[in-house]
Amino acid sequence: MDFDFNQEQYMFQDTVRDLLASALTMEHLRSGTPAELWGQLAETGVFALLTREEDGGLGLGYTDLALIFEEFGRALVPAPIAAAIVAGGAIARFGTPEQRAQLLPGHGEGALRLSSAFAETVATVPAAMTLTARPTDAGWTVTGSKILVPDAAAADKLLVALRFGDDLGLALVEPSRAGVTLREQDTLDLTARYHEVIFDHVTLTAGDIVGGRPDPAAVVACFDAAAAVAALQMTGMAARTLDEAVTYVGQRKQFDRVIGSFQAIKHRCADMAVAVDACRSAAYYAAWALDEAAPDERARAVSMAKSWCGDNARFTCNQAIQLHGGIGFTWELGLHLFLRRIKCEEASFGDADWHRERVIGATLRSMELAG
Amino acid sequence: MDFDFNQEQYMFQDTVRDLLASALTMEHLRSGTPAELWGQLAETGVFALLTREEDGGLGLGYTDLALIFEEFGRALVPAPIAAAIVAGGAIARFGTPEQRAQLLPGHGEGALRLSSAFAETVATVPAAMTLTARPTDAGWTVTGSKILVPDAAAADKLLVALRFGDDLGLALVEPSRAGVTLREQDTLDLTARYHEVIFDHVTLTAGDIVGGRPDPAAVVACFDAAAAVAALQMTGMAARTLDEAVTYVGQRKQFDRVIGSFQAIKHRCADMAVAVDACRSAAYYAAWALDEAAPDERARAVSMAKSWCGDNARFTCNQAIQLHGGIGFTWELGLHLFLRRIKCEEASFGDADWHRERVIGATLRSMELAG
Amino acid sequence: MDFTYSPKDLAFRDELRGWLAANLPQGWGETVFLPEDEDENAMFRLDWERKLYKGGWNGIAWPKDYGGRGATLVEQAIFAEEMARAKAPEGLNIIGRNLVATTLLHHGSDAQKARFLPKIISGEEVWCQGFSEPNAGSDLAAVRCQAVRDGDHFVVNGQKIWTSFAQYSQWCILLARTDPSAPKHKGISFLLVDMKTPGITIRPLRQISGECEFNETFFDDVRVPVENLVGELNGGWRIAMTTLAYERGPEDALGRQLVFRQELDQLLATAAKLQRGNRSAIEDGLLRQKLAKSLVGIEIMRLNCLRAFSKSLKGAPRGAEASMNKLYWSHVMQDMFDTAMEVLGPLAPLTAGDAHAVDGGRFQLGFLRSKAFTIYSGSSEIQRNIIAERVLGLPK
Amino acid sequence: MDFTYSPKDLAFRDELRGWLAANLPQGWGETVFLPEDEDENAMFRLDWERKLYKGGWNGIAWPKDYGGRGATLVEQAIFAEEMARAKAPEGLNIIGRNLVATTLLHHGSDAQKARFLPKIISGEEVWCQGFSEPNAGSDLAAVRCQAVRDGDHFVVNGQKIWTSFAQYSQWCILLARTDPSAPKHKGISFLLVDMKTPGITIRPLRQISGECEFNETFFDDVRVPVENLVGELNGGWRIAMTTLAYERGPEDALGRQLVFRQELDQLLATAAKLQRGNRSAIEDGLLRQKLAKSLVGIEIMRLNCLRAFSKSLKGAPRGAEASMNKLYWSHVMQDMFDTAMEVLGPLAPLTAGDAHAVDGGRFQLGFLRSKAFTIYSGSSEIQRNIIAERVLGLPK
Repeated sequence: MDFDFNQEQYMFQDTVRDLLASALTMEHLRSGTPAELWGQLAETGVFALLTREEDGGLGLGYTDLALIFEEFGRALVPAPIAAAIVAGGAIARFGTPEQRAQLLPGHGEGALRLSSAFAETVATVPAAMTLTARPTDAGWTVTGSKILVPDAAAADKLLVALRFGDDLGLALVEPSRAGVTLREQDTLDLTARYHEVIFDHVTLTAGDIVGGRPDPAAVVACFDAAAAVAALQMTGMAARTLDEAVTYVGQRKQFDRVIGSFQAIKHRCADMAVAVDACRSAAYYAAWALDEAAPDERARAVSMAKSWCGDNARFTCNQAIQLHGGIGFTWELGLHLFLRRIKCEEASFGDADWHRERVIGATLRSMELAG
Repeated sequence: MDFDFNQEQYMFQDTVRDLLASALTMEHLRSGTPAELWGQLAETGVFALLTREEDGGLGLGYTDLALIFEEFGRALVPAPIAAAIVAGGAIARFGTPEQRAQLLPGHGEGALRLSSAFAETVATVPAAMTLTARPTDAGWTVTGSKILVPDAAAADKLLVALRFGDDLGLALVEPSRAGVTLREQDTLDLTARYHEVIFDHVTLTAGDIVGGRPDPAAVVACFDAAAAVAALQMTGMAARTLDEAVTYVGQRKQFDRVIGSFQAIKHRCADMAVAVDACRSAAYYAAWALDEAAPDERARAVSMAKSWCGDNARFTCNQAIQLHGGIGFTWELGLHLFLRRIKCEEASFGDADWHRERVIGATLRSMELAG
Repeated sequence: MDFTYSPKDLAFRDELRGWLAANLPQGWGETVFLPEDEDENAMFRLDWERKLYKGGWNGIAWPKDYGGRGATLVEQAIFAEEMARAKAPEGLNIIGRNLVATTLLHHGSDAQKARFLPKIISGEEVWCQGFSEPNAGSDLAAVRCQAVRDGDHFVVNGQKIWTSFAQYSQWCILLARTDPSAPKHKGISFLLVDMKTPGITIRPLRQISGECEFNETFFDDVRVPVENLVGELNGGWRIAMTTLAYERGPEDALGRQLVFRQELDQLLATAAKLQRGNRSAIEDGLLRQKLAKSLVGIEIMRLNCLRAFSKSLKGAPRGAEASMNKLYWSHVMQDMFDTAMEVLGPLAPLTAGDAHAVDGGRFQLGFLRSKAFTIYSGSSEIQRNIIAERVLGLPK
Repeated sequence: MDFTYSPKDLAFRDELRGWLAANLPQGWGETVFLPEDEDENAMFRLDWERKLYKGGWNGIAWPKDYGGRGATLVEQAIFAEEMARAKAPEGLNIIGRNLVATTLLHHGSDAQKARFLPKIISGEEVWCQGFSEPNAGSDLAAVRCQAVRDGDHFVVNGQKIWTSFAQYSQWCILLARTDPSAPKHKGISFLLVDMKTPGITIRPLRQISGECEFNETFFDDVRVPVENLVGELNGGWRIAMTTLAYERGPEDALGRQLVFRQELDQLLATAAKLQRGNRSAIEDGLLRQKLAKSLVGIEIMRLNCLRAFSKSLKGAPRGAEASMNKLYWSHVMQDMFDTAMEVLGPLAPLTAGDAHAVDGGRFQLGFLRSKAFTIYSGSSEIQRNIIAERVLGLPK
C-alpha cells in the first residue's frame, strides 16, 4: 500500500521543474513558446517515457508522468507538448509495429512532432464525435473538421479520433496530406497556437489507422489519458495560483498589516489549499488508473479527476485573482494566463457535468442499480 | 413606483410581532402550539384579511400579509395557521357564494378551522398529483391519500387538491366524513402536528368542489399562494437566524475577543445579510404578484421566490448554527427548530430545482425561444 | 406597493425615448455598435455625451442653475433604464458628471463651480480620478503621493493607479498628502489638476480582458495652483469620503441591471440556437438550472434596487445597502459568465477573431471582464467589512 | 504507487475477517442492528469492546507490553477498514483507548500506567474527556475549572461541556486551572478524576438530532488525590496539546470513509427505488449530478487519507493534514446529507416513526447529525486557522 511517488519520480519532477523555471518564464509565455523548449524537454525523456523498451523508449507509465504534467500546469507549458505526449502514448500502446518503429523514435527525440485532434464544434467526447471516414475502394475518405488542435501547423503527424462507420478509431494524418487545410484559431489560451483542421475528401488507408483497424477501446483510452492529463495540468495550475496568492498576501500590506493576517483572507487560502490537495489525490489516482486499472475503473478515476480538478482549479485561480485585488486583473501580473488556460482545459475532453454523469453511471452499473 | 409597504402594513406587522413575541415563546414551540394563539391571531384579522368585504372580510391581499407571514417565519408560527389562511384565501377567491357564506365568517373569527392537503408521497406540485376523484352517479368517489396535512385532526374542513378526470380541482372535505381516516405523522417539524389523510371511497358532490366545478387555474393559484407563503415564512426564518447569529457573535468571547470581531465571522454574517435582503426582495414581490400579476408573471415571481428563499434560508440557518459553535447543535438552543422547519418548507410545494425549471420554462416561452 | 410610473413620469420617459430614437444612429444595437478600437470608442462616447448635452439630457440630476434638469429620483431611474433599454452608450465623462460635480457642488468655491461645472456638463472637459495608489487600494488613506507648497503652487510627486480615461481627460481630482507628519487620515488634501501640466505621464494598464480602461499616472514635480485646492488644506479625506458616497445609487443600478438582463437574454437566445450533441444547449436540464439561477439572481438584483430606490424616494438616507447590492450583483454576474462559458461548451475557448466564435466572442470578453466585478469600486472583502460593521453593527 | 496489501497484511485481514464473522451477531448489519435505546446502545458497545479485548482485537496499536498487538500502521488501517466493512460497532471507550492511553504512555508515571492501562484495554474502565468548558471551546486555554491544592488532594470546582459518555465513564481526564495568576497557558494541570467521587453531577446535553451523546459535567468540591496529576503541576497545557495531536490519524479516517461510502451506497439504492413523478429519483439528471458530486467527494476523501497514510508509512511526521482532511470531509458529508434530503423529495419531512419514512428515517438523522461535523473536533474556522498558519505559513 503506497499512494506516493518514489524517489526517482520525485527526482524527475525536480529536473523538469528546474528546467521549466529557466526555460519558460512569464516573458516567454507572453511572447510565444521558446523554440528550444521542445528539444530541452526531449532531453529529459518525457517524449520517450511511454514508449516500450523494445521500441527504444523508457517503458514507463502515466504514473511516472503525473508529477511532470503537474509541473507543466504549474509552468503553463504550452498545450502542444502534452498533446504530443498523449498522442505518442496512444501509438506506443495501440500502434502497429510499423507505426511504432516509424514514429516513436523521432517522437522520443523531439524531432518528430505529434499533435492530437479530438474536439469538434459540437463535441469533446468520443460518443458525440461526428467526423466520419466513409469507405472507398482504396480505403476511406474523410470530410469535416476538428477544432482546437494544438499547433497543428508545427506537427508532423496528427492523431485524429474519428468514426469508421459505427466504430471509433484513431488515424494518423500529416497536415500536409492532400485535402487537409489548417486554419489558425483565436482562443482564450494565449500560450499556444491552435488550429482548426479541415478535411476535404482526405484519403485514409489501413496503414493510417492506429493498430491497423478502428479500435473504439483505443479511442476511449486515449481520451481518458488526455482528460487525466488535463486534470494533472489543472492541478499544477491550481497549486501555482495558490502559491502566488499566498506569497502575495504574505507581502502586501494594507491598513498597516500584511493582508495575509486578515482572517477572511487566511480562511480563503485554507480552502484553496484543501482544494489543491484534493486535486492532487484525484489526479494522481487517475494517472495510476491509466496504467493499472481496468477500463471501467480507469473511466471512473479519470472522470472523478477531470470534474473535480476543473471545478477546483477554477475556484483556486479565481480566488488567487481576487486576493491580488486590483493587480489581480491586470494583464501584466499574468494570472489571467492561468484563468484562460484552465477555462480551455475545463471545456476540453468532456466538461465537469459530463464526467460526473459518467461517474454516477459507472457506479450504478457496478452496483447493479437501474438508471 | 413604490416597492415598499405602507404605514398601515408596517403597523400591522408591529402588532403581530408584538403578539407573537408574548404568545409564542421558545417554550411554547417545544411543548406545542398554545391553544389561545389561534384566537389571538384571529383578533388581529389575519384570517379575515383575504375575504372580500361583501363576504364580511377585510378585502385585502397577500401584499398586506407579506410582512405577517415573514413574522410567522421569524416566530415559527406553526404551519396549520398559514395553511388555514391559504385555504381561506382560495375559498374567498374561487368559492361559490354559498361556500363563502358558509365558511369564511367562522374562518375569519378563528372559530372554524381550515387546513389544506396538497402533498402526496410522490408529488408536491399540481401536475404530478395523482389523487383522483372518479365519477359516480351521485358525484365522485375518492380513494388514496394526502400526506403532511397540517393538523388535520383539529380542522373542520380540509381544502384538498385532486384530479377530477383530467382536470385538477379543489375540494372541501371534513375530516369526519365517512371513509376519511387520519394518521398522525412523525416529521422533522417539531412545532406542529401533521397527518396523513387517507380517503377510502369518500363521496364528493358538486357542493364540495370549490367554485362548484373543477378549476385547474384555482389549483395553480392556490399552489402559488402556498409556495409564496412558504417563501415569506422562510424569509422570516432566515432573518431570525441571522439576528440570532449576530447577537451571539456580538457577545461570545474566545481568545479574549468578541468572536464577531474576527473577520471571517464578520464576512460570513455579511453574506448572510445579503442573502436575507434578497430573500425579502424575492418574497415580497411574489406576494405582490399573487394579488396583481397575470398567472404567467405570478408563476415566475413565485418560483423565483420559492427557489431563492429555500436555498438562502437553508444557507443562513446553517451558518447561524455553525457560528454558534458547539451550542449551535444543542437541542436547547432551538436553532434546530428553524433548521427542521426550513427543510420541511423546502420540500413542500415544489423544491428549488422544480421552481427553477418553471422559471426558465416561462422565460423561454415569453421570449418565444424553443426548449 | 405599486410598480407603475405616474403619467408625468411616463411623459418624461416617452420624451426621452423619442429623443433617443431620433439621435442614436440607425440600426443602433442591432447592426451598428460601439467602435471596437478603444480610442475610437472613447471619442464616440465623448461625442455622444456632447449630443446628450445639446439635447438637454446630460447631467439630468444636476440643479437647473448649472445646466441640469433637477431631475427627480424617479426620472433618474427612468433615464438609466431607458438608456440601458436603448443600449445607448454611456457618456465618457462619468467621473466628471458624478463625482467631480457633486464634490464641487458641496465643497467647491464659487470660483471653482463657475470655472468647472459648465465644461463638465457640456462634455468639453473630461475628468479622471487620482485616488488609489499601488499601496493605497482598499486602504485609501495610505496615499503617499505628495503635494508640497511652493509659493502659490503645490508641487505634486507620486503615482496613482486605476485612473480610468486619464488619456482622454483634461482634469484630474487628486488626493495628495500635504502633511506627512499628521495621522494618515488628517494629512490629505483634495486637488484639481490640469492634465496638461508638465510632469504628468500616463501609462495604460492592460486588464486581463486585453482592454486598457485603466492607467497608471505618474506625477513628477507637477505644479498645481493653490486655488485648485478644494476645501481646506489637509481636509481632503472627509471630502473624498463624501465623494465616494456619491457613487451611483439604486437609480443607476436599475440601468445596470437591465444591461445584465440583456446579456442574459442574449445568452438564452444563444443557448437555444447552439447545438450540443443531438439537441440544443437550452434543452439540457443541467444548463437550464444554471441559467435559471442566473435569471433568478438578475431579477432579484432589480427587485433589490427597486426596494432600495423606494426607500430613497421616501427620503431615507443612503446607507450601506449600496454595499449589499454591489456584493450581491458582482457575484451573481460572475456566476452568469461562468454559466455562459458552460453553455458554449466545446466552443468556449474560441474568442472574437475566430470563425466559430459564438456571438463574436462577447461571452468570453464578459467572462474575463467579470473577474474585476468583485474587485473594483470596493472589493467584496471591503463590502463585507462595511456590511458587517455598518449594517449589522459588528465590532471593527 | 501500489494499492495492494502485502501477503502478511492480507493474512492479518483474513484473520480479522474470520474473527468478525464468528463474533458479530448473526445477520449483523442486515437484519440485526445496534439497539436504538441510548443506554442499551452504550452497553452493547461496551460488551463488544470487551469481546474485542478477549479476542485480542482491542487497542491493537498499543505496545505488546500493555496488552496490545503493536500493530503496524497498515494493520491499523486494515483494522479500521474491516470494522467499517463489517459495520461493526465502535467500542465505547474511545477516549480511553486513544487519548488517555497515549497520554499516559507518554506522560504518565509508572504507577499511573500500571494502574490504568490494563483496565482501559480490557474495557473495565471507560473514560471521558473534561477539556472544553462553556467559555473555553475553540479557545481551550481559557479553562476556568479550578483545582486548589488541599493537603494531598486537589479540590476541583467548575463545569465541563461535551463530555461524551460521561454517564458511562469511571474516569475522566480533566484540564483544570491550578495557577490563576499565571498566563493562561501556564496555569493548567492535567488530572485523572474518578467519576464516582462525590460532587460530580452529569447533565445530558441533547443534540439537534434528539440524541444525548454529550453531557455537561459539574464539579463541586470534588477531591482528587495528588497522585492523579499527570506530568508537572501547571504543565497540563502541553500535555493536552499532545493528547489532541493523538486524535485519530489517516488510518482511522479510512474506516470513517468506508462508513460514509456505505451511507452513500444506501442513498443510491434508495434513489433507485424511490418513485418521483413517473420515474425513479435516480433517473433525474439533476439528482444524478448531486449524487455524483458526493460520490466524487467521498472517493477523494479515501484518496486523501491514503496519501496522508502513505506519507505516515514512510515516517513523515503528522502535520496539519489532519486539519485538511477534517475540513474536507466534514463539508463533503454535509453536502451529501443535503442531497439525501433532496433525493427523498416529498418524503423528506417524514422521520423514523412514520409509516412512509424512507429507510427508517436514517437520512434525516444523518442530516441533523451532520450539522455537528463542521463544529466538533475543531470547528471549520479553527481548522482553517491551523491550515493557514501551519501549512501555508500565513501570519497569526
